[in-house]
Amino acid sequence: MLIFEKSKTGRKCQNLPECDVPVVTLDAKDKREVKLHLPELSEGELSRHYTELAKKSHGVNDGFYPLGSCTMKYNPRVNEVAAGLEGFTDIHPLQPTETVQGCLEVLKTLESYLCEIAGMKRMTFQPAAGAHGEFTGLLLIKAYHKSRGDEKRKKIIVPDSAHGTNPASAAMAGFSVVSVPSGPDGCVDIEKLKEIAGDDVAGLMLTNPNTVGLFDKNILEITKIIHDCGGLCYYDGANLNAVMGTVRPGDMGFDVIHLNLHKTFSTPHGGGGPGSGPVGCKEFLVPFLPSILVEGEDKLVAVKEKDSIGEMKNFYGNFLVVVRALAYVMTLGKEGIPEASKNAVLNANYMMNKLKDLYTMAYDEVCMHEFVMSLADLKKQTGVSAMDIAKGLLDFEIHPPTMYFPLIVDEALMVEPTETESKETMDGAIAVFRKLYETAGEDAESLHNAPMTTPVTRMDEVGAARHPILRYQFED
Amino acid sequence: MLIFEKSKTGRKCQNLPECDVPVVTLDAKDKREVKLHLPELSEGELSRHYTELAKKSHGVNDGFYPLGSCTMKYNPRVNEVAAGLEGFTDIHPLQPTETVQGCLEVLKTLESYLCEIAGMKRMTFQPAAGAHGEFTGLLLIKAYHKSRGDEKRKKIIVPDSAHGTNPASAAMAGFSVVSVPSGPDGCVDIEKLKEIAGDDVAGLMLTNPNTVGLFDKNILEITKIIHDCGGLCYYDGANLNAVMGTVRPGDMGFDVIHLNLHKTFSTPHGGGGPGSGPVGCKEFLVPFLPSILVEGEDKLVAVKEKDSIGEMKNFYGNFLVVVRALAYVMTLGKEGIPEASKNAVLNANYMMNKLKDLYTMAYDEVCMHEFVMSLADLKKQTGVSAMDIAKGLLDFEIHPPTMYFPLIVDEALMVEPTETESKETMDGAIAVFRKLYETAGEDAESLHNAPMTTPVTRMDEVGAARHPILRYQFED
Amino acid sequence: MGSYVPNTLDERKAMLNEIGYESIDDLFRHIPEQVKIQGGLDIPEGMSEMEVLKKMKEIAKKNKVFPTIFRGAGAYRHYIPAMVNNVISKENLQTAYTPYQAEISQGILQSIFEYQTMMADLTGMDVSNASVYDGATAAAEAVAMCADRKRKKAFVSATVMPSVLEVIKTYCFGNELEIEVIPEKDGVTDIDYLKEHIDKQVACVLIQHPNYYGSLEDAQTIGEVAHEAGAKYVMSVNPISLGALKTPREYGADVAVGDGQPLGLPIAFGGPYLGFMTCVESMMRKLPGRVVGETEDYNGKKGYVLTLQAREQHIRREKASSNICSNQALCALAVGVYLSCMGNEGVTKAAEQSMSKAHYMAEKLAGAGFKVENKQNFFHEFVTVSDTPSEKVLKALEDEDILGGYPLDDKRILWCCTEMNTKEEIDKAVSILKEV
Amino acid sequence: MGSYVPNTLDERKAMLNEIGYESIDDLFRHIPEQVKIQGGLDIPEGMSEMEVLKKMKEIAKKNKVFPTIFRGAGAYRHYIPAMVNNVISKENLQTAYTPYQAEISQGILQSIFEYQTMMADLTGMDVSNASVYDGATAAAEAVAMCADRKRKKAFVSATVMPSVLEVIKTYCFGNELEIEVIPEKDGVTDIDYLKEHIDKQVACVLIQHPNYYGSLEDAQTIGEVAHEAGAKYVMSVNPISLGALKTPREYGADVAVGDGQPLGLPIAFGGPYLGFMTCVESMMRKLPGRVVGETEDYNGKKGYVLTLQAREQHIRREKASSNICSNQALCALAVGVYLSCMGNEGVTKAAEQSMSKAHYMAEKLAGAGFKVENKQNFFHEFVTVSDTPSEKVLKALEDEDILGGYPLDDKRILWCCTEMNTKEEIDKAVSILKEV
Repeated sequence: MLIFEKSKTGRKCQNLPECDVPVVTLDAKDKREVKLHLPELSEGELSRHYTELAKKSHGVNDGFYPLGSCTMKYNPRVNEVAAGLEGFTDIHPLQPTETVQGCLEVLKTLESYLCEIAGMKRMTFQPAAGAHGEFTGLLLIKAYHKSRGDEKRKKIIVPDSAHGTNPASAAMAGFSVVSVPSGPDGCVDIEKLKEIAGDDVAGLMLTNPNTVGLFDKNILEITKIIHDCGGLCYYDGANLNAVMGTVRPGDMGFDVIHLNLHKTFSTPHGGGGPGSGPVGCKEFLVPFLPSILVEGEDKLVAVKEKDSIGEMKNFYGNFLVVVRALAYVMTLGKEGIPEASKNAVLNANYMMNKLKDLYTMAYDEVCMHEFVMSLADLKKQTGVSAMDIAKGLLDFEIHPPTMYFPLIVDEALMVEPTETESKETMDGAIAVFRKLYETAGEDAESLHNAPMTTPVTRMDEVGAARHPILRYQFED
Repeated sequence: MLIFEKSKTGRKCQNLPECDVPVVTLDAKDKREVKLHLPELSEGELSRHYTELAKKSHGVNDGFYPLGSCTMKYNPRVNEVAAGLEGFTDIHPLQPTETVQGCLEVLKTLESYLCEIAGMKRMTFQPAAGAHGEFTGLLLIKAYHKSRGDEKRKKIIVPDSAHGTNPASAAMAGFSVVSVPSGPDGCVDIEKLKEIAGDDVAGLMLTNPNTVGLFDKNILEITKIIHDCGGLCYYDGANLNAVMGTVRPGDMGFDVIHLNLHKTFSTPHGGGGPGSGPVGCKEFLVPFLPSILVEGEDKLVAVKEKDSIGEMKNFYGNFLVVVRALAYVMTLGKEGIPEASKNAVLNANYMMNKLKDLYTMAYDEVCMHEFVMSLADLKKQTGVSAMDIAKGLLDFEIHPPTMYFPLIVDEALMVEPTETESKETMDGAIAVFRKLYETAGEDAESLHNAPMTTPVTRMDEVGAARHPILRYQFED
Repeated sequence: MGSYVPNTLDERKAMLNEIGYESIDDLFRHIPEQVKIQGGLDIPEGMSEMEVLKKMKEIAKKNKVFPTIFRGAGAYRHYIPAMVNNVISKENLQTAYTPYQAEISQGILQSIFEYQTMMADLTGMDVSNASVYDGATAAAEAVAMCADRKRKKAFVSATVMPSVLEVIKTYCFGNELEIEVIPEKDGVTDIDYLKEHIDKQVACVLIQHPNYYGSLEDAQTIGEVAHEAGAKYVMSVNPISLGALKTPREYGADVAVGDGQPLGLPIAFGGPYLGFMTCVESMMRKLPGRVVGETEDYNGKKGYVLTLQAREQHIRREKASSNICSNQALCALAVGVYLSCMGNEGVTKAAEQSMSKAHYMAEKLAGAGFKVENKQNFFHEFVTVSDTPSEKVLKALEDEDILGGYPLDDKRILWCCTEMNTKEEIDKAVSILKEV
Repeated sequence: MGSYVPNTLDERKAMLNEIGYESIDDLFRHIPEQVKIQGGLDIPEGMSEMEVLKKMKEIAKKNKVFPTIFRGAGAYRHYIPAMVNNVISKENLQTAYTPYQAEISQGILQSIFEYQTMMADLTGMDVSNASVYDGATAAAEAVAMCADRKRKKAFVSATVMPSVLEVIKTYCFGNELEIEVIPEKDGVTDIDYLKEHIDKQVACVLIQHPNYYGSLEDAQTIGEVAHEAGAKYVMSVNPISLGALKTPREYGADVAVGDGQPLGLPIAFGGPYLGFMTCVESMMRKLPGRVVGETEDYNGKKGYVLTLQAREQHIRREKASSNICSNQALCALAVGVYLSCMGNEGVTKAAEQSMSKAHYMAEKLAGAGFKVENKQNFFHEFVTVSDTPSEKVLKALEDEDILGGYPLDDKRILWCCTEMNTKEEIDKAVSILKEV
């Protein structure tokens, strides 16, 4: 039941006192006339309403969550305590510098750690999410070329396996997108890349390991091809959890990157956000960075680059998310960071190996932090699709892998266990995957009808898009 | 699965740093030799474990909770925020007085409010629960008689409808218990009381409204009978939610009382505690009070009475529970307190009236904050017992009323809706009650087997008591 | 060193054995040696939870928490009901991903649907998205959604919050739309200038209302000018003000945007906040970002799903209406809880009290020699001019633990009041300023 | 005025109508007028949430939070993992009643069963109850559970925490058992006195170990003396010490009690804490308080219930083994979470570090002229004697935001260290004391 349907006129919580100064009223010209329809409930009813909504949601604590490309690792509690400190939550963004030395220290400290992990010179925390980071990074590339009078560079090269945000961000930044195909090995087709590379190329966007979970061995050659043609290399940090502490994007030849603090650095996803997508770059791009950069040792100050592309957002980014990520990196430290990624890779390989006799792996070789299965054969044989298997998992309290991505794999399921899952949890999930495979052969119908145990069954998404109902309609 | 079954040797959370001073070791004489078997889990697994336990629990937010005599009202969030303030949680109980002025103010302020509500002179917050308060109050009575050399008074009179803690507390305080029967109207049988009253009576324990939900109209006569024979009157505050702001125990003639902050004053029950059972008394009993009393205006000080019965507990009671109750009384204030109790009574009468055509009310008259139904007839007709109806409610996400209490009503169900429930919630519950009554006639068997939808069905309690397994047995 | 990896060294070895590897490093063997880090990361060693928390508390203590705040300028300290934090701390809501799997995400989806309804209602619009990053990016996205092949220019008033204007410009550096700033006149948008310069190339006119200086614009007229030229009308509004002020829809706007921070989010050194975007129905399919819609499941049971995904990047890729993917969902949840706690009466009260207190303070400050510069009526912010240097004024307040208004320059200060500022606080601040 | 009543005035009226009453006051008509309050309660008017929280924050600020604490004496500041608060804040656990309805209370019941197992394991005993109010009432209940018709006297050492001794005496004022205090000799229990005075009337001997002064008692010998006389042996212990020290069972105790506060509960001006009670199997049915047991449901599925209720007040009434009803269940949950977070290694570390730091500090203080009085080995508390008045010593520390030890008298101070006290803090405190 919607909260509006529970509302009764006249019920309320009592949060505010009465006014202690003379009440000022507005002229009719500016006075609201249309009625407000906010919910009216007592506090107890309200509290039950949100308890009910929480029960109908599935978080990381509710079970295995191997959602590929999303790095659904455990969100540590200490991060939440740190982000809840009054000394962070109750600070106005425009307070005098000497009263925000702690906030500046947070930015400065995490910047130095993440730059070391990424192999970058400086970093801005202003971007609020991965896609926002991509857009920021691409504007840096655009500004760079512009600063050199090299304005003919209008193309951004994106592999066909890339996250959908890559081409969308490139378009937003005013570039045209050129897709470079993947070879049969799932990696960038070098020859095709060479063909595309030219003096109209502004840059390349790549994630490595890529979205099929493979580390592109030719990475140094790839970045060299781009550099040689005068372009810059952008690293999509969505998959950094595979290699942090082992390989640095900067050392692979990338000039600008974004990281996803809400994936790699353990901050919660919040049902879709807030995230944080800090953008780091090599020294020659620093002058174009947006937002503040923190300088100084004892007395910290915030400075702005004068050739900056400009602000990407009000203030300095999703600060409380940054606080959480700092607590995480402080906790793991120099050994813990590579330990996390190594175990992420071990877990993915373990699961892949325990499934590959049944399920067809899109690329049957050592994977990094995730792997992609193709259910094309299964579908052909049984009619059971990737979607059906995914929905079948829901009845076992397992969040499904990412479905139908990357686009280059037919009937794809992309599995990312992360390092915070135990062997038992994976063994349990492996058993479920195997059981579903069996069920596909024996009783395909039951999987077409899955899930059965959830608050609702499969939804009519076509109907939703065709006749959009995007809000509750009040009677008056 | 028990947490011990999830434990794997070598897994851990990392909460403590390494030691920064030379490590001291114990002689063999005092060194632990037996192995520890605490759980070893990663933080993520631990977190999921407790999420799982929480899912298998039913709190006030999970649905209607009309548990008679327990006053399961909504537990306001602001109370929790107040009790979580560092300025309360991080204060050592033995800090110098000038550094705990805030804590003393909490005690002093709530004491003054509750004394006004109860009609008492002073109050101690040391008792940790209702039963602890009863024991404290009875020791005050004992000390009083002793101080007057009146040591022959060995009897405490308790109605047959009383909470079980009353006689148990009296026994702990060294008294013998004399039960006074209830009349057909559910109230104290005055004639019988007169017969019992005598110079061997130390006092009477009573709750009013009583456990059948009725206000004993003869209350002034009752307390007079006791006073006339030289005894004192103890008020069990479990049912104060019916009358706070309307009637004061002190004005009914009671000399000493306890309140349940975790019932009447909205602090959470915690799955069984911590509660808080402050004891208030009239002026002549103040010299016997345990623990500290706060005195002073600008500079508060803690004093102890020199004729005190002594400490009932370390320090000053369940302080953080007291903080919550203070926030509650501050919120409601002089109008809100009686408003709460009046609506508790309205809600109970509403439910009773909407059920009494089907269910037999133990006493068919205006009730106070709760009412008692007798399912004796239903059981005779259908075989469906109070227990069966209670268990049937579980399948509708309603917590059952108190079962088989008070003892003077056969097949009793005691319903206390509280004031924080809405009409809709009660209407929903009424419908369920009515439906179950119907089911009893049509399909008694299904109710014997209820509940069906809970994590477990009815438990073998006899087996549990006969062959007690009170802990997990480790293999080594 | 802290670690959240459950598997012990023995278990890792066992897993490797099972899959035929000797060491974890073998799994990385195919990575070219020359890109591997040599000698480990140059960051400090990990710490125990006790040490991390101690350190974080020390860092937080280096910030000054002002118990009294008269500063707004884009970040507003309103009262946040205890319920808000309680709800957004629930792990099932806090740790979930974007609700792609509708069957196990009805709670989150419903909360967004409720948020959309409330924001549409508050702004008087037909539809709302599920949030964007903040008020500035909402404004920039609104400009983009109004543009089409023929109309590639936006008029933005000089009286919008400066960083919002900057963000719009940055976004337009990307999408290559042209921005023209409508100059300020007497503290509000210069309508004459707009009338004179607007033409058929203009995609939209965007103003902020109340504007950066707190003043009410002639919002009705500006909308009429925009519409006459065939342009869309975008209003950036403070959502709290809508408890008292006309809705953007009533003023004639096609799109309403703003920062939702005042609705239950802490000031938190600038984030996370959230941007809201609502619009008239005809522009629904141009609205960027996630949207949740109502539908039914296969059994006919009502439920909610992410919808209109055809606009989005994972389907449309470079043809998407925007690149937004992660948004500020948990902040939208917080807003939903806030608005539900406050209800109609509470939001009206917050608006009225904020405005009333600002007017009270303005009057008192005027009495203390701080001339109020706003020529129009203002909401809960206003600008004073004084000969006393702003720095000196603010220092005097800071010494008494009061964060004064935001210094616009050496003489002008932008003040803000909310329902959190008591009369007593205001009187105290003014009495301090009388001594400066 | 705040209110948590949902029903509006109209709804209340409608409800009254339905059941045939005119006003709520009619429902109170049968209450005699002469007992009704005239003129309303004399307490302040209610307040909004914003005001209440502001007021509570102001009150809390009147307390001084010491960042460094060297005071124990019954309340110990150990590190509390973030998980603990997270779990006990979950509403289904926090707001539930005592788990009478097992079918919907398996989570709480299981958590108590786990707590019982951990406490039994920590103390080396067979069974544990589900908690009593605190360490003092646990000691008093233990004395009562050892008594029978023939044995109505308890020997309690003078070296137990003074307020524990007081509580035992208060309880015995009730149940009329006789208490004899075993005197202290050289800071520990005078065993010779005990040997001389113990007889067949003695129900139990109770000591605290480490005792109030931090010293280790000759716990083994005392147990032997008790058992020789046929008395039970009760040890009150600090649970953290059991990460290093012998268990009560190893020393020969029949019953172990103590305060669980050090295991994850804040010092919180003295409460809520919890008392634990564990014992050997033969005394199981004498153990007061709630107990959870394992059993099966009708389908044979394993589960948990409150059990051995025949001992309890709601069945036995005046024959019950104790009157305890509400206990400290949520605190027991906190202890379970704490012990699970810490694990074997963590609890051992907390014990070792607390002890090591106390010994380090004792040595440093001795070097600064504060003579350590303990003649026996001590755990994490110790007593110093000095000619400098205790008040002066503690004031010097307080001025530097350090809460020093607890002053036993003008010359003697009882100090405490835990893993929270860093070497740096200890060195700083000692250097301040060198200047006093």
